[in-house]
Amino acid sequence: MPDTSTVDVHLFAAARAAVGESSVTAQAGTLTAVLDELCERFPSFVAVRPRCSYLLNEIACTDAQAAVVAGSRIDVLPPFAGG
Amino acid sequence: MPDTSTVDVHLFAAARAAVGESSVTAQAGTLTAVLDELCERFPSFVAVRPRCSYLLNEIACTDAQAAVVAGSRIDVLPPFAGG
Amino acid sequence: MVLPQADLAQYANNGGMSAVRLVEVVDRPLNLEVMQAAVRDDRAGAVVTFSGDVRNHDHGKSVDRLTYEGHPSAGDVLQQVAESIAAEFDLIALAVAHRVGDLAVGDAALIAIVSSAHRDVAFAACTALVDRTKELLPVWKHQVFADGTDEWVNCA
Amino acid sequence: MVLPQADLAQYANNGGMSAVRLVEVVDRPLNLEVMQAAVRDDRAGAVVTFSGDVRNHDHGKSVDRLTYEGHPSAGDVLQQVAESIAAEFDLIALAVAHRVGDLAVGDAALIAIVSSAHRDVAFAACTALVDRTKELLPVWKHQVFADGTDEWVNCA
Repeated sequence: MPDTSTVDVHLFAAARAAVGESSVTAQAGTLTAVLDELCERFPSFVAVRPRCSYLLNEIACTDAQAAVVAGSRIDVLPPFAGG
Repeated sequence: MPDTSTVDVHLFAAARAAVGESSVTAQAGTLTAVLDELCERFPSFVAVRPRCSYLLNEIACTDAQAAVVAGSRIDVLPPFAGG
Repeated sequence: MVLPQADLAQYANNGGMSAVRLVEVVDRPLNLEVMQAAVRDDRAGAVVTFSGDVRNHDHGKSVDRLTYEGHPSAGDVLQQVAESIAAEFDLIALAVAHRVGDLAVGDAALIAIVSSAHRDVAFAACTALVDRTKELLPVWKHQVFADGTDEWVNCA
Repeated sequence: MVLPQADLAQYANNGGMSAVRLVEVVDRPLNLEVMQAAVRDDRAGAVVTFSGDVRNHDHGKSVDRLTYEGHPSAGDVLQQVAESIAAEFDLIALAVAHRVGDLAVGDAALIAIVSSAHRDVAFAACTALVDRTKELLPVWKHQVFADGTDEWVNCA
């Protein structure tokens, strides 16, 4: 059974490089609380965090206070650089 | 021996179609006199004449009174339509 | 993924038949000939093709190789971008592809092709297609330089 | 021929090494692959290609076939046009070709390719190359329509 108090955080590109993992679990809460937890656990993420955009359950989320309930998925997207 | 009192007129595209020949000879004189002669001999050229530009011995000539001496070459160029 | 929906909404302006012929985000070499064949149409008078290739230099440093990483939604986003361009411009056909994975210098990373009856529309649409793809496609570029250093582009 | 010298003088603005790789006015099918290969360069990040193809319609009428006729100076003029674009824009490579003779619907009449380190330059240069070629190249188009009528384009 999945842990019902946590969320899945998926990290890409420079964010994955900073954290050292492509996904981690964190405590449910608000978006900003989840990101604060990542910064505490992975100091290299501090520099990358302000450059990223975020998906909450596959939908763009720009509200730092958005509720991230248990079982949610967060995608951490550094600035795009295609083409 | 070439006729020493005439010029060669080379006709392209719609100008050639109007005259029915790709080159004709005309009397030396001025550019406008040469074109007047063509209009007289080839009435279909009257409609095409004002749309054309002209080369006199391979150099663009916009002066209707330019002298076209015997042995000269005139190119009659309808509006370009490349591409 | 619905990330770019809000961004894209401003562009859509008609409900005509879509000109979109081919859209892909793939982990293999892009095939220009196949894409140009996909847009062939006897109604088209002007075909404009953009190829974004891996350069051997960036910020004055020599590039050795690079890797593009795509978000799982990249294919869906590129489809949305393509449809938005097709809705905005009077096109006959459109094809767009982005490569991910490891690329070498000279390899094409992005190919965008549009055709129209007229060249001004084709140039404008191809420019917009490339600009919008670069703005919205969730893809990242990791460059390795000849001196051994590396960077995530736009994130240094 | 020196017809366009006066027109071209306004465009030339530097004496750098020319990016011009291939210029031709030919009475045979244009080969896009050969031209794209001619501009290949590891310094190029952006390649923009324009193909002007014979449409199956014009002024609402169905086009059956057409013929392009070139003045003997057309090759020299196209070379001058190419050099003027190469002098004006920061290009890596340029190739341009115009076909003359009999063409069928779908055949390419004009192919113009430029490459640059950056896409904005490549798009602007390719647009200018096509515009200037259409303005200055002494080439004429004779269209035959499905209804049996015909016209010299721009001279009706």
